[in-house]
Amino acid sequence: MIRVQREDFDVGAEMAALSEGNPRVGAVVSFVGVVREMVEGASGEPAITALTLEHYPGMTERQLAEIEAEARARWPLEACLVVHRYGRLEPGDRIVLVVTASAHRQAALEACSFLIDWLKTKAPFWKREETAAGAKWVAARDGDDSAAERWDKTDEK
Amino acid sequence: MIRVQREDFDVGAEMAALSEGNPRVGAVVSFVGVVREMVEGASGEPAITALTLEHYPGMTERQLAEIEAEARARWPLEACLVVHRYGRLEPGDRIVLVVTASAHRQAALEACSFLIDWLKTKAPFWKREETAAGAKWVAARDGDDSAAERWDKTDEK
Amino acid sequence: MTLLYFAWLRTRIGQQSETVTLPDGVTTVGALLEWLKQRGPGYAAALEDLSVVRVAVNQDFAALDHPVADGDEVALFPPVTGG
Amino acid sequence: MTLLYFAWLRTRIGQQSETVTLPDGVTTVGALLEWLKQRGPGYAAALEDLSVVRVAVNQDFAALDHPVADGDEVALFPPVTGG
Repeated sequence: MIRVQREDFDVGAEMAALSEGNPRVGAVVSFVGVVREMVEGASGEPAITALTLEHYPGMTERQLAEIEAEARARWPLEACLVVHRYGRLEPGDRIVLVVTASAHRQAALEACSFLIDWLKTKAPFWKREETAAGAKWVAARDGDDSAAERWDKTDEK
Repeated sequence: MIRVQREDFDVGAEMAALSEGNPRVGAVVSFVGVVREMVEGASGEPAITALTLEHYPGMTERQLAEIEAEARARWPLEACLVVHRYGRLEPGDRIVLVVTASAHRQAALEACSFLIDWLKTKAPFWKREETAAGAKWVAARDGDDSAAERWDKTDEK
Repeated sequence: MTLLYFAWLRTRIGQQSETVTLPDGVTTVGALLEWLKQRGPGYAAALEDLSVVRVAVNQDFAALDHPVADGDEVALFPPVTGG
Repeated sequence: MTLLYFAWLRTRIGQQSETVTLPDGVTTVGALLEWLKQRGPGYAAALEDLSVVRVAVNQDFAALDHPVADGDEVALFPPVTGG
């Protein structure tokens, strides 16, 4: 299940909903991305005062659905949820939620890790950071590509 | 932070508490273990009606604290929580919660995975399953040992 | 063809979307980008370094040799930074 | 010495804890287990297969050659199955 929305989400409620009534679920894993106040690895730079997430309505939902289908094909998941916010967010705000539920912990953990890695390189979202010094578009990180690439190895799972 | 308790826990509240007021947190990962109705890989066996978790008061807290310290030594965590329940639980009930918070998703994801793997082989808890056919102590799984051993490799992270 | 621009490509080109009719000979993503570059200084600035430009044709990522035709929805944007 | 038993070791031995005075010569975990086996059929049954018995001395996991002394808290239990 995927959702792209402006509103915040309730992590505990979403996790409970994914396992409720399914006697096969033994492990539920969640990842929550949060807006940090600090610029990536730059101690001298000004603090982030806000973040605006732009997305490509239509393609975003489509790409997230494909990423979810890929995770379900690779791991025996009982349930799977990706919620990604757009619009203006402030430090401390939640940006993204990934939840995976499986009979076994390894499947839930690996699938959650896979989903957030793939989402970071394939889902059309763009961050614009505001600081006291002005606003700028966030540049993509090489680390995100390599994190996603490790799932390309056919023997990964 | 570690807690051993009879009561249930509120996943969303625990996760929020770990990142609240800390501007460095960019990723919060949680693992929730849930009582399954089915016996491990045995489709013909009777469903589990209840589970009783026995523990070793004193040593349990001590081992969990050591496991947490090890995770904090290996990954740059901003916060870390392990809550493990004991007593009688029913299918669908939550057993264990692991939450990790870090500036970076990889650290939070890996540390969460490490904590649940180590906890499964080092924390003194024992499960007794009740089914319509009677009660029996759950045998340890070889898979748990090998899952924990992959973190022994000194080059792991 | 519908063209969509996102993030700094949108601000440099100065609009969010436009509808164009492809000239003869523009049948691939690569040819489309070369043609767009000629349309004005905003386009030229936005498309100066193609290593930081991603293209989607009908909402799927597409390489430079991917075919394009009138009726397609083509989007140009920088590498994604969600999550 | 305080001895603690957990899970099926507790039910086979028939008690949760006991206080014993070590005889001379019992100075390691291994010697302690051999001595306990002689204390009755419940102990012998519980300690028949040591590959499924784990030992903690003063709340830390201990191997067979680990020293033991009066005053220690020694716990016997099966491989753990929490999480």
